[in-house]
Amino acid sequence: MSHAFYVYLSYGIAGLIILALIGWVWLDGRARQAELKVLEASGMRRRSAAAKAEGAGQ
Amino acid sequence: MNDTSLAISKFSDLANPTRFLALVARVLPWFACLTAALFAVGLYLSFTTEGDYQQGETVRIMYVHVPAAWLSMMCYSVMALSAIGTLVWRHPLADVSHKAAAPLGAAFTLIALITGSLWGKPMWGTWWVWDARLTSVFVLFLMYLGLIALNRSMDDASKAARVSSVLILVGFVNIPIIKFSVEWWNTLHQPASVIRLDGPTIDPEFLWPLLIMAVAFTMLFFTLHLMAMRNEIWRRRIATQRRMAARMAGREASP
Amino acid sequence: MIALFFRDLKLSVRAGGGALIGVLFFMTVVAVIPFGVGPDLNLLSRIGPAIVWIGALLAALLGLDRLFQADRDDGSLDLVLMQETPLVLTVFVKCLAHWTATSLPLVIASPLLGLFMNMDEVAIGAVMLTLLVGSPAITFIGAAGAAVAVALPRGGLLVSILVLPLAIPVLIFGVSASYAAVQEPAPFMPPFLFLIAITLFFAVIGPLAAALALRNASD
Amino acid sequence: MIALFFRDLKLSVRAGGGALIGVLFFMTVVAVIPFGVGPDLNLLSRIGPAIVWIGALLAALLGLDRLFQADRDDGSLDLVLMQETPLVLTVFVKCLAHWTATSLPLVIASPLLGLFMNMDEVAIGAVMLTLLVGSPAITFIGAAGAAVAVALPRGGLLVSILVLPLAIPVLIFGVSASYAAVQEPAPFMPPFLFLIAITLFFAVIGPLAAALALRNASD
Amino acid sequence: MRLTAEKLAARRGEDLIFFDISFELHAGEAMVLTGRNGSGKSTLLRVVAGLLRPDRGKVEFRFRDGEESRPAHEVSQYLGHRNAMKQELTVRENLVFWRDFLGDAEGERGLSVEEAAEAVGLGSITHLPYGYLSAGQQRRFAMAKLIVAYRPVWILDEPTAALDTSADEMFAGLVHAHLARGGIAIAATHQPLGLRGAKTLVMRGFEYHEAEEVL
Amino acid sequence: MRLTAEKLAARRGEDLIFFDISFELHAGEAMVLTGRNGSGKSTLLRVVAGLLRPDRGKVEFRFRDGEESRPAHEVSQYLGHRNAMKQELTVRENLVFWRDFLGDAEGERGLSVEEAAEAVGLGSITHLPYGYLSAGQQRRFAMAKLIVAYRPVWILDEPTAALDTSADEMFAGLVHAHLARGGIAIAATHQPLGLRGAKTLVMRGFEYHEAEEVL
Ligand code: HEM
Ligand SMILES: Nc1ncnc2c1ncn2[C@@H]1O[C@H](COP(=O)(O)OP(=O)(O)OP(=O)(O)O)[C@@H](O)[C@H]1O
Ligand SMILES: Nc1ncnc2c1ncn2[C@@H]1O[C@H](COP(=O)(O)OP(=O)(O)OP(=O)(O)O)[C@@H](O)[C@H]1O
Ligand SMILES: [Mg+2]
Ligand SMILES: [Mg+2]
Repeated sequence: MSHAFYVYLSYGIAGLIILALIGWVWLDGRARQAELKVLEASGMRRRSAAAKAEGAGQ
Repeated sequence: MNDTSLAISKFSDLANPTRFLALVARVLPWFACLTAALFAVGLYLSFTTEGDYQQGETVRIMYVHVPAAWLSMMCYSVMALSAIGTLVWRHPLADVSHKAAAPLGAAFTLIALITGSLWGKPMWGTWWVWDARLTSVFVLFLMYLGLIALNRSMDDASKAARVSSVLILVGFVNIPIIKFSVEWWNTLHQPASVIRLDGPTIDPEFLWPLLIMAVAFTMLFFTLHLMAMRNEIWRRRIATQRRMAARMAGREASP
Repeated sequence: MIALFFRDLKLSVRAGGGALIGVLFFMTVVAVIPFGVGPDLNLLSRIGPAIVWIGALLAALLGLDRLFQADRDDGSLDLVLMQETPLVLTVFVKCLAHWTATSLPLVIASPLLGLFMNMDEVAIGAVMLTLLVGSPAITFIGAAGAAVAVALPRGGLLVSILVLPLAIPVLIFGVSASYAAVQEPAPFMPPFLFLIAITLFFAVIGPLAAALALRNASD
Repeated sequence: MIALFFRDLKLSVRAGGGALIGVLFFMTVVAVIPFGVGPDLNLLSRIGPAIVWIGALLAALLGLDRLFQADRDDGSLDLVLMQETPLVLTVFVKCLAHWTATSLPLVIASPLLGLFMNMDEVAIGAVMLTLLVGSPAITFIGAAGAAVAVALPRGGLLVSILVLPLAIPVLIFGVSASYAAVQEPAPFMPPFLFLIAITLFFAVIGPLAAALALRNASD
Repeated sequence: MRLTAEKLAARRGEDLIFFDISFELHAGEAMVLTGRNGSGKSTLLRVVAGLLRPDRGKVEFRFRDGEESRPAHEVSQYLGHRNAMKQELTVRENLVFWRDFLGDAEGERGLSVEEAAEAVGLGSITHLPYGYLSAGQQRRFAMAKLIVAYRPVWILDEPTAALDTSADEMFAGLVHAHLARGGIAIAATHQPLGLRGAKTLVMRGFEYHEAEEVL
Repeated sequence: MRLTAEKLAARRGEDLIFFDISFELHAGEAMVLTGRNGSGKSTLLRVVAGLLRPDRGKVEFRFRDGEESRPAHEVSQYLGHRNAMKQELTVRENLVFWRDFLGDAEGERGLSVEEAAEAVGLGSITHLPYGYLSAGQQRRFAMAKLIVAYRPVWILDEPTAALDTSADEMFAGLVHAHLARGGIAIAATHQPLGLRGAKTLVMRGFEYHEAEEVL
């Protein structure tokens, strides 16, 4: 096989792995942000409730 | 009084990661742009420079292989530094840092392994030999995977961080072995020609694209590392908030 | 029963870190070999099948001895013993779960390792096939040993005398079938069929013996 | 400390059958290899030292993951962690006991296996000597892995994966010293001294890392 | 429906622990075993649960008015000194496993995992790994196991060890509900369990005497 | 000689279990920890025993009139939920091991194994393997461990779980003898321990209050 084949294959595979890596980190971040939003939407109420409960406990 | 001191200390606990998140948000776009630009220049150079008289076209594999190989070791060093941070200062950011770096390191090691064997086929006539350099890199790859597996199999994040930092530090012996394997054992693999005490011995024709690609890879690593750390911090916040919610629900149910 | 299967699977995956672990383990073992025998590719490809089989045996041994001990220590074994479902079946299912969690990944990963060991395609196929067929036998034998370990607080010695010698025939037929597939004069089928027979035999005997030991063990 | 040594020794002999299972596994490995390389006695004796070393390395893994887990499960580890005696020393003594119970028998059995592999006297002596000197290093590295396993509910394969890569240098120097003793040009001393150095190095690093991990894993 | 033990004797190793123990329990009855340490309470319970072979005598469970007889251990749930739950799994996974593995006795319905967790007063933490719970919380969930898979006979070995006072009441409530449904319960204990109308059997090593019903 | 805990706070996983707990115990004093299940008793004891790092605060042991200070865990014996004895060894082997391994605190003498076995009321069975004992007998021998190797501070987590009533008295006797000798004891419990003049600390999860000396 020609040398060019090896060159392009290695660039290709390296590119693929890097793209997969970037994609994974990116998507992971998106998913976490979405979860955080959901929690924030319901979480504000909980946190204040928690503070109240603690305040009442003292 | 108790309440306020608790609140403040908890706030300062969060302060570091919070400040870190703000910082990341600020620098990340710049890092990303810089990385892209460096890759553009690096790739352009690596395809336009002359081939080697000995190795012909395949020398271009070097521009991917060598930076990836360097990064695989640098990433481990970053993890080792973070591990010290975890064990000595017990800094939560250090925990996050080495946990986030492990998959990145594994990926770069994989690239070095694959491009290396793709280079080996035309140069040495075989995909793989069990020589010291190649095997020690393979061992590095296994160690990355082992650390990932270890981290995944414990769900107390801070304990997992502390325990795996011990292993990271013990495993650090492998890095000098990789670096100097070509000198300690005579192997098929190229001896170092760039990073050496008496200056690079490589032709500047190849040096420039190599260096630019190396910087590009390094920037890529740091960009991804920052992003992965940010993800990890978010993940922990979510877990904490969920647990808090569950606890409070329990409190209300059974007063 | 299905619940038991999945619980055991979950336990070994959760605690050990997943199916990845088996493959990783195997790769580590194989990576160690060339350091010993040297990078001679020819030699490597010759001992390849033997190494892969030894790796499988080792993987089965690591953790197998705790198959019932873990359940005894937390009291689950008592509840399991009280069930109406025949105990043999329960033991069989536990063996299957253990095999799925530790040996199956090895079977699946074996082609990869064959490549590392520079084996040719036929040899790789043969090793994979023999592993698939033969490795359950090791698990079943091991289960009997594990049950004895629970039964006798000081049964440790007995276990090793019981399990390994019984496992050797499996190993030998597995390895020789793999070689027969590659080396010309030797026929592949006879040792392979023998391997199947051994596995079937132990699939019955192993759980039976284990169930018997467990019944007499409980106190 | 001496009390700890003898208790651990007693436990592994009484409960685990430690010594025997290691030796049996060792013999199994050595028995299976000839099937791979065929009846070529010359070749066998050539790869003999390597096989014996690999067998010893793998056998050392059996049971290693439970080194601290057993103590954790019954609460002894808590008391041990509270002591004034430096934890490193305690770990060191535990390692010694484990080595005596499992690796020493291997060292003693190795000449027998050397005969199986058709090795000559010098080679057998060299293998035995290198094993004696090198195998403690494996135990010490293993202790670090075992300490990590305390944080895990179950150790098993994961521990071996973490330990094996680190054990590779031991294997390399052990094997090359054994070969050097037989093959003329190569000098025996340098790799042998290196092996000693590695063992000493790990005798310090291993218990240190294990102590560190134990301190951090306890909860 | 009744559980009968006839002239039971049992050995541990070579030593005779007790002999000639008989009792009979009808639907809705409970029995409390007491006695000093090492007097054989756990041994008796393990015999009833079928985990130890009695040296002499037998334990039987008859239902449909004595027509049908089954070995007692097949219709029992046993809660021993140890909780039979896996540290590595979450509480829910543990409970779901036991529900699926044990199944319900014919024609009966155990509670759902959530209801059972509510019943032991820990409704909100079924998602935690079992190993993360305190000793008392672990014991409570081990009790929840009793109600996710229904069995007419409960065999309980020091059920309230590690429980706080509010949990003691919770436990008594569980047992009373079980008895009201026609169940049977045997419990070994050192502390008062607060069971109304339970029989008492005092283990004395080689002797025994069956006390009258106490409050 | 005194044990001081200052503003302790501890986490389990990520969750804060308690904070701002302080107490001081002088030679001859005992403290009883109570509170509902999961309120953090065991966690506090593990912090005092040095097995868990406190999130904030510190525990210290001062003696020779405050001149010398040592980390508390080095002068303590800890008896947790688990007994720290090996099933495979006999009782005597177990006890001898702990005596040799732990050693005595300076200038003090623990009892011999036989005397200790007598003291917990089980003098005649030290030759049995530990795994052959009943739950209560195992717990008693775990206590015998406390007196074969003398340490001034005893940290006890539900010491009387599984003990019968006569053993409860035996236990109270042991602790009183220890206190009379100038020792210190901290015990978590759900049952009355019968300790005269012990302080009480009620764990409330996030709050706490230190009650007066109770009988
Ligand atoms: C799978 C196989 C291979 C692996 C794992 C591997 C690994 C590595 C590593 C870790 C480095 C960095 C070393 C350092 O910084 O000192 C490196 C550098 C290098 N490799 Fe490879 N390599 C492989 C195959 C090859 C092949 C086939 C060639 C070419 C014939 C090659 C040529 C080079 C060159 C020229 C360098 C740069 C050395 C320097 O200037 O410092 N490698 N490789
Ligand atoms: N290993 C652990 N990891 C995470 N959380 C834990 C762990 N152990 C206990 N916890 C949590 O810490 C809290 C306090 O537990 P702790 O064992 O201190 O309670 P306790 O007062 O001793 O209760 P009990 O009376 O039931 O023994 C509990 O809510 C429990 O869920
Ligand atoms: N596995 C065993 N092998 C041999 N003897 C045993 C075993 N388990 C218990 N024994 C012995 O049997 C006797 C009765 O034990 P058992 O556990 O039934 O007592 P118990 O009444 O439950 O006591 P406790 O209140 O302490 O739980 C004890 O004297 C004990 O030594
Ligand atoms: Mg009992
Ligand atoms: Mg507790």
